[in-house]
Amino acid sequence: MNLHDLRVLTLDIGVALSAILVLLVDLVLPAARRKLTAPLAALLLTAVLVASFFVDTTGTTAWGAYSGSAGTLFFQRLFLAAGIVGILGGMAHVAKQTRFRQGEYYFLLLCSLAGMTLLPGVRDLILLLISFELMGLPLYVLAAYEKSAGDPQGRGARASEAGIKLYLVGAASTAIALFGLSYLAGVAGGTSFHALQTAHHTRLFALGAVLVLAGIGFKLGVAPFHMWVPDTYEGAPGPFVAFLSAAPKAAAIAALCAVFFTGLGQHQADWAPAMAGLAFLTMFVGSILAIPQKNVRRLLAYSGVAHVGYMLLAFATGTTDGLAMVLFYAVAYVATNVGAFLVAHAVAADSGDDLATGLRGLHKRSPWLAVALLVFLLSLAGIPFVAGFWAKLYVFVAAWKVVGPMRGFMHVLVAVGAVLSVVALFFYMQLARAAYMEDPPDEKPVRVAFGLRVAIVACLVAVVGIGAYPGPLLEASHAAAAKFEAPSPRPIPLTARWLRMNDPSPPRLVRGGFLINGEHVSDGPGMNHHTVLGD
Amino acid sequence: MTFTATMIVFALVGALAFVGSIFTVRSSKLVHAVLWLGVTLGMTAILFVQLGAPFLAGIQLLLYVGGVMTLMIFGVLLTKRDGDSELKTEEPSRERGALIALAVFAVLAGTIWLGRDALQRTAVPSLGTGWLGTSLLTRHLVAFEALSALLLAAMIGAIVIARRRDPDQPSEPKES
Amino acid sequence: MTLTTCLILSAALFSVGLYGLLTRRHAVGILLSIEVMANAANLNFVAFAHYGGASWGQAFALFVLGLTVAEVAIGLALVMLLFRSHKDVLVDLANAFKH
Amino acid sequence: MTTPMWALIAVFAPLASALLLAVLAPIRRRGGLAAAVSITFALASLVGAIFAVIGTLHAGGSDWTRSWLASGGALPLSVTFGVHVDGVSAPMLAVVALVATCVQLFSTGYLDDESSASRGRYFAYQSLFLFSMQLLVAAPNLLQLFFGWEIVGATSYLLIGYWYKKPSAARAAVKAFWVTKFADMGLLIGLVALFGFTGSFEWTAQLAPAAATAVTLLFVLAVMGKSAQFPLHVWLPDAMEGPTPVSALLHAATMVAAGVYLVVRAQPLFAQAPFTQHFLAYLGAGTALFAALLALVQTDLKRVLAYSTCSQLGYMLAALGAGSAFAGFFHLTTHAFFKALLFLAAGSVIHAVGSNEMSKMGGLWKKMPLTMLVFIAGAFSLAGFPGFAGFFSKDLIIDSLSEHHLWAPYAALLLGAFLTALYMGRAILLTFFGPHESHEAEHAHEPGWSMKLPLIVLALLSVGAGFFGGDLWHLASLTDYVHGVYHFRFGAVASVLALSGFVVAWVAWGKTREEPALARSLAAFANRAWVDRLYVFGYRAGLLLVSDVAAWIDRYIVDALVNVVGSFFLLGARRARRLQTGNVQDYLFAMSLGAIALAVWSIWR
Repeated sequence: MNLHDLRVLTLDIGVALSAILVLLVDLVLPAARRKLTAPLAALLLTAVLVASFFVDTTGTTAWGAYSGSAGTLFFQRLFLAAGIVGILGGMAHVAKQTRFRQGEYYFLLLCSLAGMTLLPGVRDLILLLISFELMGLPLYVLAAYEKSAGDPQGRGARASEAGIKLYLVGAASTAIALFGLSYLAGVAGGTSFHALQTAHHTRLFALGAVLVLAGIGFKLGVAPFHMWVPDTYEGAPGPFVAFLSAAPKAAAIAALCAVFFTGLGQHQADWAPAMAGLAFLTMFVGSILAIPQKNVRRLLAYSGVAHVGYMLLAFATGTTDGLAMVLFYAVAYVATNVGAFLVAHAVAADSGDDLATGLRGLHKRSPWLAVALLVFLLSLAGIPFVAGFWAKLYVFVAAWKVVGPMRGFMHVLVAVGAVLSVVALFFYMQLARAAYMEDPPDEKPVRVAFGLRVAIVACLVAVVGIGAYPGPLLEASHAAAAKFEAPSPRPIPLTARWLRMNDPSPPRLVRGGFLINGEHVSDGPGMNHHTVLGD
Repeated sequence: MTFTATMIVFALVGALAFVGSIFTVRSSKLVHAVLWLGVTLGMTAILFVQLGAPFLAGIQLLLYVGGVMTLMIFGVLLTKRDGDSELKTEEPSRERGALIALAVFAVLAGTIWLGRDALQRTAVPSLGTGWLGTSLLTRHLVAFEALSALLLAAMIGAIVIARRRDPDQPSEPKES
Repeated sequence: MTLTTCLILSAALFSVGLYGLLTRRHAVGILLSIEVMANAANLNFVAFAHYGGASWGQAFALFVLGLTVAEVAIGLALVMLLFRSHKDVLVDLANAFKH
Repeated sequence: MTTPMWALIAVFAPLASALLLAVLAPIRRRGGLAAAVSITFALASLVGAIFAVIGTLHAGGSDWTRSWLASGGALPLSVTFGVHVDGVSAPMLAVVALVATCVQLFSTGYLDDESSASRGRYFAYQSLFLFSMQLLVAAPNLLQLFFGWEIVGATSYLLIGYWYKKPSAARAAVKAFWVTKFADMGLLIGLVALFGFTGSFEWTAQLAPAAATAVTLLFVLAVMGKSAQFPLHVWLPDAMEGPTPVSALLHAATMVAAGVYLVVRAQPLFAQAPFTQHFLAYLGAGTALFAALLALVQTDLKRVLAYSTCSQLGYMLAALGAGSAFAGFFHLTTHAFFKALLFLAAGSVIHAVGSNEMSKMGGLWKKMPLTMLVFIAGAFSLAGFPGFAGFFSKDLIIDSLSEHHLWAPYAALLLGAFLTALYMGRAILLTFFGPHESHEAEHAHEPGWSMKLPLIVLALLSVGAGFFGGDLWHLASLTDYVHGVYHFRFGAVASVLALSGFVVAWVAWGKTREEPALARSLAAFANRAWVDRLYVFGYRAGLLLVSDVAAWIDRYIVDALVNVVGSFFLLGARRARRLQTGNVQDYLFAMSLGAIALAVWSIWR
């Protein structure tokens, strides 16, 4: 691996180093200065984000296990932005509630981000598993971050419960996905995506694929793997939920793109119908169950579930166009959802009330915060001129244009999606009504910390900007989606096939490549050595 | 069909692993369950040896039976309440669980059995531990590094949430 | 001993683990069940490797072992936390979000 | 300045006003100033629209569009944004701006009891509404039209619910929102389908016959909601809870007209779908007759006008269904004038009497002679009294139906014309003649000039606009959408019907305020025919909604349907919520079940 290879991983390494740096700085800082770790973390991430515009990260590295492209960059920038906004939004809360554990908080957040930035580029199942867990494990800890001793009703108790639920369901889904991975890799005869692309199609392979889908579906909050979502969102620390509800979901979308689009693109018939079915169920469950919710966070949790359903709808098309719409939707969703959660958090942090009643009369207390909330709600509901409208329209258009056996079903799904988006309006309007048409309990303006304010404004700018001029983002998502396309099916290289059948002597590592039965396989970019090691 | 020694060992060890797993999930005393898990993992290690992965078997014994199980026993003992040795599962959930488990087994085994022709592969001698090491430093290097980050994060995360009081915190913890 | 028998054995182990996952009320018990499931996956990996001819399966299993250790560490820490806040580790009693 | 530039002013002047009022709170909080700003910009919009009309008269239509999105990728999703000025959109811009200006001017007097902050809010909404309506009218493609359509819906929600502290107003706003929103779904799916079939959002697209039928039927769903056609008309009578000027603007002249306007615009698409056109003709004629019957038995003056609006929109859609776009469009413009006039005049009466009920009015002709005069002018125009504006446009519609041999709708519309004269005669007699029925009616007086001026302007237009039909016809040049050219055959039959309607009204209500036997038996018949079925239905659904038998039965039926659908979702949600027990093992159970189902489905598919 030469320097050229490392360049591909610049952003990932940057995030990981930032994590370590934050931890080290936290060690040397005196207790009173601990709150400086937050701006430091945000600054480091900003530096990485800026670097992403100057460093060329396209290319394949680690013997084909990782591949950087415009597609990975698209996601990585999204994660970095979400991370920065998440840190800024949570600064005040973390400094107040967990004063003595701030450095670790940001360290874990950055570790999770490092896992996310790896995900879109993975081209190997082992790396996929590890980066998925690198993303997930710190989140379990962060969900339970607000601990308290002995009070079973307190905030800490709820956080611990949120954490253990997230953990148990998460670990179980990891085990299920792991089992699926074993079938996938086993039938394909290798862990590289190239092996998946060329694998013979068997039932066991399809079984593995849907088990992996179930595992990723858990992180994504796809029904029926969504049940942890509202509980965790309700119990975990407020600003962390804003991050949790957006970035890991986008990362899970990235994983879906990598595994199912790049890796299993040739086996679309295996997963596309299942994905469409899940899309239907998820849209339906999310929209309907949001109706009776009184707690703002739970309501937004279910609405998030519904939005994942829309993304899956576009994903199930299996076309590059559909994927582009998924990417577009993901960006719109992250900006909108983080914003909505942050507003809800800002109000709840002020009044200590997570119920929708807490938003009452927000218009009179803090008109700008109310406007921000309204814009986010409109975007979530898919009303024109904000990001959410384009996202939904594009998803519907992509789904409508599907050709092939799924065409009729997709048309039905578009109709169902349209109906459900009207149902969804119901609960968004409830929040808007509370904020605009009811009288506030008191006229005191809501106190919003500086970092939180910056974060909300950033989300607002993104939502309105995308709504007013979606062109550039649309082009970027098209360009990114094209990079996830699986290469056209190629026969398994001779060397690999031969190696799999009868292997008299193990290949020997020699200078600049490998020696297999006297045949030298070069270290240059090509398929051969991947298959030697991976397949 | 002739019974070779390998097959007999496989059958015995496999049966033991299975029985161990049953007791792991059914044993009413949690400490016993942990020990039964040890049996399962140990038997799996023997299977690993049979399947040409002795190195992995060693790791399994060291890491699991040595480390994880000790941790688990600590976990059980530290969270023990008085008079809480009996941990009965509720009846309805037991039936429900059994039903699901059987269904899953039926689906998995059915799929394997239906596709058994494609699984007719001959055993190939392992490429050896050196080969494993090479792959860790080449193709799986990034994953290896990510795993080390993951272990660090897990360690710090576990410490952060498990410790009773944070350093620098006033002696009597009063958190909100 | 063929690949098929190995796979069926691991499927059985996996199902038993799933049973435990659904019936254990003690959080540590659930952790144990998850270990059984992960172990089953590992058996698959090694078996496929043995009958496939390449080493990827062993590498995968090695990574899974490392991963499981991390998971158990976090899991036990969370169990301790739950115990401390609820004085209990029966997961169905930790139920503040019943709606 | 080119024509499109004037149109741009017409569209964006109200937006500037809305933004100004939204951002500059000091202006908004001072109600009078906010009104001045809003009216000034509405006037600017009117001036822009008039110049756009003049430009179109001289040089024909033209476009100003900018590419908003030019998407890469295989999906050719390119969207333009701008204004499309032609003989249809330019006059429509002018009509909307004119009515909006009149209504805003009227509102300054009507809302003088409100606090100035809340008046500021009202004018901000009004400006936003005008912008969205103009955006819709000037849209160069269906996507932009959809944008305008959605914002119009949202602002109408705000305006209907202006008195949000009044529970009935809040309920009405919610109901209007839901019913129209449900219908809007049709437009969204239709748009997606249109794009899926043709790759563009143009209304001149060519489609396969089946696709054209499907897309246009989806559009018709949206039209039914927006233009209050049976059975989605339920929201319109309730929406009368808003301030009366709002009713005049939204529920008479502009917003409800959006549905008709959509059909006029998308006429090239509808022309490819004969089935949809037939459906539209029958739907429109049916609603026209049905709503006219209901208007006859209302006691609330605004509700009479509301049902009359449903009825008149039915006329327009029937004409469009017959393929005569011009007849529909012409009636759209004249109706905008006289219905706005009627609502504003009614508003003037309501402002003076303090009640919507006609039983509280009576004998007002002495106290409010001007209001009476303009109201009668509007009523004559609406009823199609010979020489008034409505006469020309309505006869053209009836004529076009006979031209296309749609005899059942033709008969329905003729009967409707008689009923229109009847119920308007009744409203005039009950409101302005006979004895004073309340203390307030005795002491009523004419409103101030800010309210009189719009009334006079609109009255002049209601009387005279019909004579410009020929000019509008040349300007709109909608002949290419219809087969053959229509003559203004002044329908003697229709005139006779209208006159006899007034005569019958005089006979029935001229001497007494008692409901005559005819009307009573009509109401009683309608009640008896539906009551039994309603009880069975209500019992079965477990929703015993029937509490007030005197209330209107049709609304119960459709209300019940709305409620059943609503409670279906609510009940379903409640039941499903029970799964969310908070117990982690239940979650794991659901997960495993899902995984099994998924596995089985993908393997043994």
